[in-house]
Amino acid sequence: MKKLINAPERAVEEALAGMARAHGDLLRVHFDPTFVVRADAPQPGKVGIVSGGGSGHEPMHAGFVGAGMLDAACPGAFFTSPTPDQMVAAAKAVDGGAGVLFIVKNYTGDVMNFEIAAEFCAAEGIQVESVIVNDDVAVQNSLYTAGRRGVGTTVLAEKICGAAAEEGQSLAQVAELCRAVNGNGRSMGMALTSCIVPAVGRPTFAIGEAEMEIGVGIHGEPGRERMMLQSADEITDILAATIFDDLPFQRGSQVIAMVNGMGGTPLVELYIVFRRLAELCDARGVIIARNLIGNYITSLEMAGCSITLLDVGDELLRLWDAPVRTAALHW
Amino acid sequence: MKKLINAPERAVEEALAGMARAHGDLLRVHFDPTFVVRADAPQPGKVGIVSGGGSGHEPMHAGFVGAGMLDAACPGAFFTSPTPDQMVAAAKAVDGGAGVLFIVKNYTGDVMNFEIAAEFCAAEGIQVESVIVNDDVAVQNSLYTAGRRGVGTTVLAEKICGAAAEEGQSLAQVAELCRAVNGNGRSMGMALTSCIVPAVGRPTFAIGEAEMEIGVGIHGEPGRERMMLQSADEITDILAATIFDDLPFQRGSQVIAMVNGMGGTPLVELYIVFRRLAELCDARGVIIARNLIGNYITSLEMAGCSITLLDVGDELLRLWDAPVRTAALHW
Amino acid sequence: MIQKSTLIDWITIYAQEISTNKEQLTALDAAIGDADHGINMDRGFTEVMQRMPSLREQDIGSFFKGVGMTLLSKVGGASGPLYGTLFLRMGMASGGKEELSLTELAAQLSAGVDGIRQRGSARPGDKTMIDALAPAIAALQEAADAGQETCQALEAAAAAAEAGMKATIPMQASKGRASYLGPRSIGHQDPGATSAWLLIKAAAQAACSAQ
Amino acid sequence: MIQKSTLIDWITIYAQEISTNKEQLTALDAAIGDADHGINMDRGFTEVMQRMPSLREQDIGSFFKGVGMTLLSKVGGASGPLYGTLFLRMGMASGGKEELSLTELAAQLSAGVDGIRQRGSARPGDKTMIDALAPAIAALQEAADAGQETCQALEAAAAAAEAGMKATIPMQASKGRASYLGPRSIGHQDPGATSAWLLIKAAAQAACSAQ
Ligand SMILES: Nc1ncnc2c1ncn2[C@@H]1O[C@H](COP(=O)(O)OP(=O)(O)O)[C@@H](O)[C@H]1O
Ligand SMILES: Nc1ncnc2c1ncn2[C@@H]1O[C@H](COP(=O)(O)OP(=O)(O)O)[C@@H](O)[C@H]1O
Ligand SMILES: [Mg+2]
Ligand SMILES: [Mg+2]
Ligand SMILES: [Mg+2]
Ligand SMILES: [Mg+2]
Repeated sequence: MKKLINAPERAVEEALAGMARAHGDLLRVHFDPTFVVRADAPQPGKVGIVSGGGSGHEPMHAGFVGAGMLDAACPGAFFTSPTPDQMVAAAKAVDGGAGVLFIVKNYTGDVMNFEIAAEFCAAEGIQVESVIVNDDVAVQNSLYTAGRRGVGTTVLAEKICGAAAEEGQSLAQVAELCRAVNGNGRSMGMALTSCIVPAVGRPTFAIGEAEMEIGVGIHGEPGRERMMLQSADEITDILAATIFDDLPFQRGSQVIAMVNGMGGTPLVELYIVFRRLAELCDARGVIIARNLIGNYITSLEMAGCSITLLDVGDELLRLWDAPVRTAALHW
Repeated sequence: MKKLINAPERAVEEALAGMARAHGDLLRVHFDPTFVVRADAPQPGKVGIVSGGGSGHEPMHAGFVGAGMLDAACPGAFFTSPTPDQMVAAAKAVDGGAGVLFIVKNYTGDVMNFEIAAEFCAAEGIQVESVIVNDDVAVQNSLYTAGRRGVGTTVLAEKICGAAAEEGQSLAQVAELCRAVNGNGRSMGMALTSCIVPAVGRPTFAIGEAEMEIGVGIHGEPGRERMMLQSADEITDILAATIFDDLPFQRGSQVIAMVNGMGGTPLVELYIVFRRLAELCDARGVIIARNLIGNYITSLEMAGCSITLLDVGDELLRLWDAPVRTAALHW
Repeated sequence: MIQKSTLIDWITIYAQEISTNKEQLTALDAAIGDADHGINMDRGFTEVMQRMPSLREQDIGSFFKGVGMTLLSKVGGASGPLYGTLFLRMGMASGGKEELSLTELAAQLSAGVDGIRQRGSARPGDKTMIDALAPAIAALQEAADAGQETCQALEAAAAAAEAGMKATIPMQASKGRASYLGPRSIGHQDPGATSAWLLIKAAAQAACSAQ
Repeated sequence: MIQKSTLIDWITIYAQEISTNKEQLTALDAAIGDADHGINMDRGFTEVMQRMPSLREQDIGSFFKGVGMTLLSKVGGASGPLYGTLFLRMGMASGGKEELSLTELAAQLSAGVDGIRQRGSARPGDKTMIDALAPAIAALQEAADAGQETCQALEAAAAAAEAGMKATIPMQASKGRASYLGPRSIGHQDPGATSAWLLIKAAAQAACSAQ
C-alpha cells in the first residue's frame, strides 16, 4: 500500500486538520465528535443542511461545506458511515431555528445512523427532515436489495439544496426539492483498478490487467458485470445507455452532466469520456445545460469514472448557478 | 495499461474536443495547429499570455485558459513540447496589440520550440517576451545540467501574470512580474508510482512496492534519490527542507503554499501533507497567506505530490486574489 | 444466577475475540461488502474496553447501555447502530440489576435482537447477523425453558449461532451492502453473522468459566 | 554526383528505420528521459512521408526545407527543433539544386549540425545527438577530401556515428532531460545519438544502393 499517510487510524483526522488549516475562511473542524461546519454557522433563520458518510470520497462531503452548499459534513472512518453523535452535534451547530435537512446516501449504515440521529434530534427539539439519495442505476432496485446506492446525484443535490436554503426556503421546501433532485438524477460508475482501504492495506477487489468492473460502487463494491477492458467511447456508451434506459430523458430536456473521476484517473481521461457523453446526448436531443468534470465523489485512489445525469428545469438551473463558496466548488 | 482512452494517438485531441464542448463559455479549441484560446480573444490593448507544454499535466495549461489567467495554451503530445507553429498561431490569436508573453517551463524541448516561435513572431511583427520558469529544487542548477525544470511555480505565475495583464499592465511589466514570481518560487515533488505514457503503454520507470522517488519530474524523470517509502510527515519534511534550504524564506514572510497532486493521489492525502507543511511553516515563522491544494500540474496517473512555496508581498497577493475564470481555477 | 462480573467477562472476552478475528472479519467483508467490518467492530470494542473501568462500576442496565452508546458512537457503518441497539435494548430491560437469571438474560437478548430487526428490517434468510442471532436466541430460550444450566444453555445457543452463521454461506443477500451483489453474494459467509456467532460464543465462554 | 532521388530514398529509408526502431528509441528515452523519442520521431517522419508526394517534386533546397518544417511542426520535444533545424539549414545551403556533389552534401550536413549546436548549445561529450553527428560529419568530410566514393564515404560516416553513439554510454549527460539524472545517466545509450546514427546509416544505404 503506497499512500501519503502517517497511520491509517489517524489519516481522516489529519486530513481534516489540514482542511481546517487551509480553509479557515470557509469552515471549522470539530473533533470528538467529528464534524466540519461552515465558519459562519449557524445562520439565523436559514435551514441547515447536513450531510455525511464514510471518508475516502473527498472532496465529498467536507469539501462542499460553505456558503451556498452544506452547513456541515460528518466524516466517518474510511468507507464507514459516521455515527449519530456526530450528526446530532452537527445539527445542533447549524440549526438557525429553521430546522435541519439530513442528506443521506442510501447505504444501510448511513441510513440507520442518520435515522438514530434524527430520533435523538427530535428528542432534543431540533426539527429534522431526512432525504435519502439513491441514484445508482447499477443496482437493481428491488425487494431483494438494500435498494439503489447514493452516488453522484448527492453532489448535485447538495449544491442545489444549498442554494435553496441560502435564499430562505423552508425546511419542507428544501426537503421536497432534494427529493425532486433525487428523483431526476441517475448515475453509473466503473472501475479500472481497486482502491485500498488504509486500515486494510490490500486492494478491496482483485481485477485483471485487461478487466474492468462496470457498475462499481464508491466503496469498491462489485458492480453489475466484470468485463474485458474497452475503449473510452464504448465504456461511456455502456454507462450512458444504462442511465438512459432507466430514466427516459425526453428529447429537448435539459440536464446537468457530471463526469466524475474515482480518484486515480487523470482529468484528461474524463474529458475524453465527456466528449463521448456529449455526442450521445446530442444524438438523443438531450441538452447538456451545465457540466461538472473532475473528482467530486471519489473512491480513494481507484481509477475509473462515473457519469451522472440530472434532468433539470430552469428553476433547478437557477439554483445550480447561484453562488457557492466551498473548498471544492466555487463560483 | 488501463486508461479511459480510445487510442493513444487520438487522446489529446479527443480530450480537447471534450474541453471545447464543456467550456464553450470560457474557451475555444483550434486544431491543426492545436491551441486553446480564450473565448473572447483577442482582448484589445491587453497583453496576451500564452503558455504550453506537453499534455499529460492537466489541468495545466488548457484548464487555466480564461479571463484573469492564460489567453491561450498550446498542448503538445503527451509529455512532448508543442511545436512552434502552434505557438505562433496562438500568439496571433491573442495579440491585442499590446504584445504577447510566452511563459515557458525550462525543458530543452519547450525552450527551443518557444524560442523558434518567438523568432517567427518577431519576423511577423508580433511583439513577444519569453520568461522561463525553472523552480524545481530537485535539480542541481549547474553548468552540467539543462538547468532546473519548470514545475509548480508555473501555475502560480500564470495566475498572477494573468491578473496583471487583465488590469492593463504592459508587456514589459508583466514579463518582469513573471521573472519575479519565478525568482521567488520553489518546488519539489515525489512519486509513489510511475505514470504510463499512452503511446508507450508501459510504466516510465520501475519502482518497488516499498520505494518512492524523491525529486521526480512531472514527466516521470527520475529524481534526486530513490528511497524507502516513509510517512506523509517525513516525506513532507524532506520536500519542504529542500525548498527551505534553497530559498531562505524569512521569518515573517508570506507565502502562497501549493500542495499539488500528481494525478493518482487522492485529495485526502494532499490535506495530510498540507497539515504537516503548515506545521513546518509555523515553526519557521513563515506565514501561509494563501494555499492551493489539489491536482494542478500532474503527471498522468502518477501517485505522488509536489510542494511549491512562493514568497509573496501584498502586491502579489492582490494579484493572486483578483478574479479568475477558467475551467480549473475560478474565483 | 449470572453475576455482573460474568457479563463484564463476556464483553471483555468478546472484545478480545474481535481483536483476534479483526482481519478475518474484514476479509469476509471484502468479499461481499466494503472490507471494514473487523475494523469497525474492533474500533468500537477497543473504546468499550477503554471505558470499562467506569462502565464496570454501574448496574447491569447502565453497563449494557454504556456499551450500546459506545458502539453507537464509535462503530459507524451498519454494524454500529445494530450492535448498539442490541445492547441499548438489553440495558433498558435490565435497569438497576446486579445479577440476572438465565431466563432474564434470554429475554433481554431477545429484546435486543428484536431491536436489530426493527432497525434493520432484516428477516431470517436475508444473510445478515440475524441469521446467527435468531437461532441462537431460540436455542437459548428453549434451553432456559428446559431448565438447563447457564453454561450449557449458552453453549447450545453458540452452536445454533454457528450453524446459522454457516447457513449464510449459500444464501443470496437481500439486506446490507452484500445485497448489491445479487447472486454473486452466494458462497460467502456473512461477516456480521460471524461477529454475531463470536458474541454468543464469548457469552458461553464467560458463563462456563464462571461455573 | 548524388541525385535528388537518392536523397528522397535517404529520407524514405530513414522514415522506415524510425518506424522499425520506434520502440527501441522510446525505451532508450525511458531509461534517461521521458519515453517519447521514438514516438516523437515517428510522428514527424510519418508526416514527412505523407507529404512526400508533393515534397519530391521540389528542388533539393525546398525538399530539405519542407522536411525541416514538417519536423519542426510535428515532432515537438527537443528533437523536433533540432532535427528540424538540421534539415532547414541543409535546405538553405542547397536552394535550387537537383543534384549534389559529395563535398556539397558534406558541407550542408555540416551546416545543419552547426545549426543543431547553435540551437541546443550542446558540445561533444554532453551525451546528445551531437556525439554521433559531429564525428560522422568529420569522417564524411575527411572521406570526401580523400576523394572517396559517396557510398564508402557515407559508410565511413555511419561507422563514426555508430562509434559516437556507443561512446555516449559511459558519458554523464549535461544537456537535455537526461542531465537531470546526473551520474545516474551513465551507462545508458543516448536516444538522440541513436536516431542520429540511424540517419547517417540510412544515407549510406541510400547512396550505396544508388550506385
Ligand atoms: N439491515 C440489516 N439488518 C441486519 N444486519 C445487517 C443489515 N445490513 C447489514 N447487516 C449486517 O452488517 C454487516 C456489515 O457490517 P459493517 O461491514 O460493519 O457495515 P457496512 O456494511 O456499513 O460496512 C453485514 O455482514 C450484515 O451482517
Ligand atoms: N541541447 C541539446 N542539444 C542537442 N541534442 C539534444 C539536446 N537536448 C536533448 N538532445 C537530444 O534530444 C534527445 C531527446 O529527444 P526527445 O526525447 O525527442 O525530446 P525530449 O527530451 O524533449 O523528450 C536526447 O537523447 C538528445 O540526444
Ligand atoms: Mg462500511
Ligand atoms: Mg518529451
Ligand atoms: Mg462493511
Ligand atoms: Mg524524450
